[in-house]
Amino acid sequence: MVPLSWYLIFAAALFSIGLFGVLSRRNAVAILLGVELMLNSVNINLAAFWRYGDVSQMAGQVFAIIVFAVAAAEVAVGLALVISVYRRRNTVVADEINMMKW
Amino acid sequence: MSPWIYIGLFFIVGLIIPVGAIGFAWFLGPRKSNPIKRTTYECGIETVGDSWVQFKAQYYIFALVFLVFDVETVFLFPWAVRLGQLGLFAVVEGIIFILILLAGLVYTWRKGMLEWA
Amino acid sequence: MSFWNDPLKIAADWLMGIFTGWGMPEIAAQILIGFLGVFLLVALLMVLDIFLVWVERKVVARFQDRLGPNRVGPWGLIQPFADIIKLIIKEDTTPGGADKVVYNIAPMLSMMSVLILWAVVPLAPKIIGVDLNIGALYIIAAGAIGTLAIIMAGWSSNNKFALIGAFRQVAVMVSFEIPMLTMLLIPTIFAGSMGFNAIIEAQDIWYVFLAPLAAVIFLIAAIAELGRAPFDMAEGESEIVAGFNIEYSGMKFGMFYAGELLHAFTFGGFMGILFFGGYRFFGLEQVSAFLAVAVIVFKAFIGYWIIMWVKYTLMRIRIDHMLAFNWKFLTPLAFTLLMVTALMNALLAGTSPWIYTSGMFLSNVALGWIALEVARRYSRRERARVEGVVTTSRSTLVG
Amino acid sequence: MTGEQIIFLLTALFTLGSGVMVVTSRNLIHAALWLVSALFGVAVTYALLDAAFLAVVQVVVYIGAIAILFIFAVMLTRKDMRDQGPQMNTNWWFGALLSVLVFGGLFFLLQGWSGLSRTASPIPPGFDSISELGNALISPDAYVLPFEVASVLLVAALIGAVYVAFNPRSGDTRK
Amino acid sequence: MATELLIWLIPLPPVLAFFLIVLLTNRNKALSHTVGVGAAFLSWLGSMVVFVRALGVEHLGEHPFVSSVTWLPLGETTDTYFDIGILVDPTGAAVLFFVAWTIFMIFLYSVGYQNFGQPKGDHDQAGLPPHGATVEEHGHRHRVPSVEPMYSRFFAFLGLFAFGMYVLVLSDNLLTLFVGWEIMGLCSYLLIGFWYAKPSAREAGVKAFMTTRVGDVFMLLGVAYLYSATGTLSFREIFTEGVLHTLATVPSGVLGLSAAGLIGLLLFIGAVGKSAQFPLHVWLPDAMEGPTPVSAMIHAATMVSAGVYLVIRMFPLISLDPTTMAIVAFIGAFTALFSATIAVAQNDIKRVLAYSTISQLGFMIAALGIGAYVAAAFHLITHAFFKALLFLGSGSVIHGMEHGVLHTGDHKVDPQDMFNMGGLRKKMPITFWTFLIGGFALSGFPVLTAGFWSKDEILADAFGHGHWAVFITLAVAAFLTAFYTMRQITLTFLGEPRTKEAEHAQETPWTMTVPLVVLAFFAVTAGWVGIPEHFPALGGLIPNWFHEFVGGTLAEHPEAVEFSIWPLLTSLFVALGGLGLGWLVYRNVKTPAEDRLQIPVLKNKYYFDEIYDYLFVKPAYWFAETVIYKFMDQGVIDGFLHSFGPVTDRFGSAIRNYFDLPVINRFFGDGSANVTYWFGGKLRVVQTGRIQQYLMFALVVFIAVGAALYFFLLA
Repeated sequence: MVPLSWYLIFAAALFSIGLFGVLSRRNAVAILLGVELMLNSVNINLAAFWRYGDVSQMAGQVFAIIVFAVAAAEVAVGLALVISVYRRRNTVVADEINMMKW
Repeated sequence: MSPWIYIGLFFIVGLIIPVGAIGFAWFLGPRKSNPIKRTTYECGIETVGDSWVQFKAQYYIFALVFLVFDVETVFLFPWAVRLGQLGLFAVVEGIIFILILLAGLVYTWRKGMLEWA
Repeated sequence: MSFWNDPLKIAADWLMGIFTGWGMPEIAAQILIGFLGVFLLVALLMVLDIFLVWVERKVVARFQDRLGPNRVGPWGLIQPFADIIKLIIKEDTTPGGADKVVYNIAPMLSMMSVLILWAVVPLAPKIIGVDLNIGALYIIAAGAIGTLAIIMAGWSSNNKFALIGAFRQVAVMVSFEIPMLTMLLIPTIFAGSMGFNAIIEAQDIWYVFLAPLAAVIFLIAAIAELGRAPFDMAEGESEIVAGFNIEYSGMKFGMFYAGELLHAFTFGGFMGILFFGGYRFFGLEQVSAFLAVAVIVFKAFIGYWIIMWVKYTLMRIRIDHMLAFNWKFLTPLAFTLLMVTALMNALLAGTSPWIYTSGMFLSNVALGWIALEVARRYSRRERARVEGVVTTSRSTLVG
Repeated sequence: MTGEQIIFLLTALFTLGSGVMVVTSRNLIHAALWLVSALFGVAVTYALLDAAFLAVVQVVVYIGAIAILFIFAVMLTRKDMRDQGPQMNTNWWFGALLSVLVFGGLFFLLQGWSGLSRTASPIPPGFDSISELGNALISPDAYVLPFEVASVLLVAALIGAVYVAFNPRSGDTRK
Repeated sequence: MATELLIWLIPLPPVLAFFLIVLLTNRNKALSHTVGVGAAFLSWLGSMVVFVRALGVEHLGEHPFVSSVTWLPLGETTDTYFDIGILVDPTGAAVLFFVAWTIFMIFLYSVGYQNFGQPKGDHDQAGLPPHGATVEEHGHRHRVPSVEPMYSRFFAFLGLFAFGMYVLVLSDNLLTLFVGWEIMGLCSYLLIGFWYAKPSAREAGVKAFMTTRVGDVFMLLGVAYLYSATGTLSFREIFTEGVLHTLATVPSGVLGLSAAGLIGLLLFIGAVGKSAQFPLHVWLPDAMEGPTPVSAMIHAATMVSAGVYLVIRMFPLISLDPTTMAIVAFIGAFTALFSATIAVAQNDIKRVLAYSTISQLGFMIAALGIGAYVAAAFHLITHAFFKALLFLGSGSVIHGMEHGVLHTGDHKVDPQDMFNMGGLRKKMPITFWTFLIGGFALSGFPVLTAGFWSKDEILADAFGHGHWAVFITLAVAAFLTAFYTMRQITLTFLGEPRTKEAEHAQETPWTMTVPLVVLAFFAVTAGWVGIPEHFPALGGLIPNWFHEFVGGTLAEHPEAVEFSIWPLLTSLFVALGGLGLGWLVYRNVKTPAEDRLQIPVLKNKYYFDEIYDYLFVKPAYWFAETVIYKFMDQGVIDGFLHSFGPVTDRFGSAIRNYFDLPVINRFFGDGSANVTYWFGGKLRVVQTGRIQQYLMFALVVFIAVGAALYFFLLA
């Protein structure tokens, strides 16, 4: 039987990898890819806590499904923003999207 | 034993068969490649420019609408499974859910985003 | 329990005895047996696939008033094997500039996405890979992998036409996935489960009688999902040469081609399972598991034949019409049908099967009729708008 | 080490490896495809956790929809970033440092937690998680509000995305 | 309908109106105001029914109307929830009464104030006050007021605001109270900056928002502390013997206060922000940039009352710690006097009222600080009526003056400057009489007006409990109040018109005058419910009902103070004396130059804006400009390399110049500037506009704070 800690550490590692992507990639689309990884790691935790807690309490799974919806919304809007910026400024480099500086 | 083992086996076998077939063909077939053979085939004449053409935004729109509906339908599956036991109230909930969903479709439609051209 | 009723169990027990007799640990033996079973099923499918090539060519020939393959073997039965040998010994070229890894993975994924579908197909009451309680969603998930394979193939070929073909194909596939998902919900509502075995068990009355409209919509969506005519966007020869697989040749092309045929056959099977009672046929499935398998294969062939019939009868629709048809007609209709079904299901709960069935049937027919009427009105108006000039000139002539 | 543990470790390694490739691939399409494989690994993890529904939904939503959307989006924002130029910003080392710190911090916190060595009790026989999920989603004393709000959220996302990306006022929608 | 259910429903119509107007009816002005006023009417009706039913309940204090539902599940156990609920106890009922009346009246008044029914302006645009329209009638053109361009939006905001206030008043716990509190904060921002194209209005909105935010942060801290200390935010659960006792005895570790004292103090700071008490009073006068109904609503009747209401609500908690009570009393008394002195020197008719409001709120806070719970509640209610009346009256005056301005066409004349008015009593009789009543109530004109009774009660309490300092301060403030009120009335209404505009002023439409009359009625009668029992002649004619009723809220029924003639005499003297002096001094004043009280220090409100500007705003700008802004585009390494050379160079020249130049010159001349420059160079990466770097900073702070919290709190 796999102990709970394995799942949690696995999720933490995946989260950190995603975080690295978010912090370090130049391309805005790649940043969103990193965000996806982070969201997934959260979902692993939710599912693991569901399984290792009281199975008849569906909160973990329900939350995970809500996270799916949130992830979908995030991707839809995030990519739309990237495309919008690309069409106006012809760039997808996050560093160059700094109009909101002030 | 978990039924997922069998699903895993199907994945493995499902990969082994095509890999085997392609590998077998690769093993038996001749390998006399040259640059002419490896040129891109379009419609017979030399290809012009990059293959990475600019796509129209409509592809993204359709994928977007699909994504939203896909996720929403996923929500509906547990609903449908329990529908028989839960009576009219659950039905109304689901119908509200679907109507909200269709409102998004109508918006996109009215905005003219579902037009291809 | 006899071999005729549950052959898998008997065979598994027998093999188990042998393997453990060799000193193998039980769990390893179980996995090995599972592997052998899966392998056997997949191998049979591949053979069936080869046979399907022959069927397809024969049928299309008949539709087009030709003979089809008739030289190699009796009725040309050996022809597909000859084809396969050709494919095997053909040179395996990879276009320059292609992304080699992705390019080579794509056909495998395409084939795999079809083969794994069979994990949840119940061939007989006890002959099923996995009786997953989410079977209906599983086939969508497998379809998602197929979609991905197409986009990988198109992108990695480094060919404009392949890329455009892949994009169009994917746009159509994902679009039609929505009505398909929605129609999968309807048997789910009736059966109260997503598992295929449960759906079949619940079909004392075939669901096609409960929801004929759902069956029709599912068929249309399935054809589009398969990428067959009239929705064969990938093969718009006149526009994009041959779609996403233009650069593929040899066995890799063979994988796409065989995948497509098997996919169509599989969806014929799904039609049979979801709407025509699966392996059930007037108690025949109780007699022997083998009869049940025969029933479902027969139903799958009928489904496959219908798909072929549509394919060779209708011409290809333009992509914009295809998408407009889906988003502006099929999807709203599908969701309306879902709502109506859910509502009727709640309202008619507890009534006698006859009332339930006729109520469902009539609501389906009525909804279908209303939808067609709306569409007809709309297209009349549209036609009048487009041909407005002509109409007015004619009326002036009359006047 | 049991078979389940071996499968878990393989899956985790596969997923993490794919994750690393996602954030380091130069080619964005490759990154997206690596994302697919990482997400597939996550789906396998769900299967290991007996969350069948989540596993399949993961494949349907992420591989079937989100990955496609990513690939389309990359195709729509072409030429800019392809393979040339650095893919990491100037402070990438700092990002890496922070990520390691976050992981270290999480690891440290987890270590101190008492519930860590918890093991799962077997799923009770006759327990149908889909059915339970359906109950939870639609019974009024559970999660019916999130259920409805989710649809509002998604519709809002749809409308927002359509508006943001393709506002007719922002110019030619085709280019 | 069950009373509890009715109470639940009271806040709903305004918020529904908000959504209806915003989403559906915003194109149609008539429909929008029908929806808005209708919603206010429904809430008013519900409130009145609840109020009447509350009167009918014996011992409402022990058996208030309560109802609650679970809202947010907390933690692992299934039975802990944040609840949302309603509570109407005697105080709540009394507050609900005046809130419902004033809100409804203000809604009605807004219809007239925003010129409904007038033509569209010639060159009006959204975000600016309407400029007037030209109409042709009987062959000649004349100018009339034009309708507000964002008419519907105004009613939507008012609706949301009313929702916030009702939520706040009816809530049975601090969390939902805070929600209503913040909704009002948002609405005040939106409404003060309603004419957002006016820079002054915009800045006033931001100022109000930011200043109250300072208080709100403290309040939230207080709420959090309270929750962590008691595990509940529900009033009824907090105000039990056991909980209060624990809170009073547990030390907080800050300033030697008990937990109750610290919580009370933090909550009080929130109230200071909301009720514009010293030192967070600066936003309220500026907030007069908003439309006048807004000033009446936010800055007289409801929102600023919210702060006092919070203190009244939390009185059992706050009163536990004498130190906190002393601070409260001091702040209140000081504010009362301090802003009364400022009010004396203001010329803008609304600003006078603004400072007067601050001052009167100070009275209430001071009353609470000395433990005069009932007196504070009483004054809160009477004040709400007469101050709303005064604001609406001043709006009516301004409206009349604007009419005159449109007539003469001289847009340079400020229609709010009292020195441009005079003699309006003949032009606007209804406004004059109602304003007079309001003014007299504010001054505490004996016997007749509500203000007299409530203010007298505060003074009597201060006297009776021996708080001499508070008593004297408040007496002086009351004197000044009467004085500036009379000054205002004299300058505005009495004498002869000082400008042509004032000559052409006109009475306002019925939608504006009806609310004035209604509120005037209450400004007189609201006081009669609280006449002390031993008052000469009148005492005992009407029982001191208010004291019984509201006092019943507290667990220990407060004793009415011993009647004494001295505070009464003081009241009489300060009210009549102030009024008389005001009239005598300003009878003949024609121009600001003749006004001897235009002392710069008062005129400039003790330079508080300037002080704050110097203390907080300038440093912030300096930090942003010098430290952060100037070095936008380079990375840390780059910056270091670039500054390395200059710094070495500077170091060298510093050694050289050490012998040449005086130490002072070098230090103050080059050195400090360069150090600043160099220092800024190090820090400039903070603001780059790059999302990822922001994220990194956020994470660094998060990790640092998280680690610190972990080690200090858990480990």
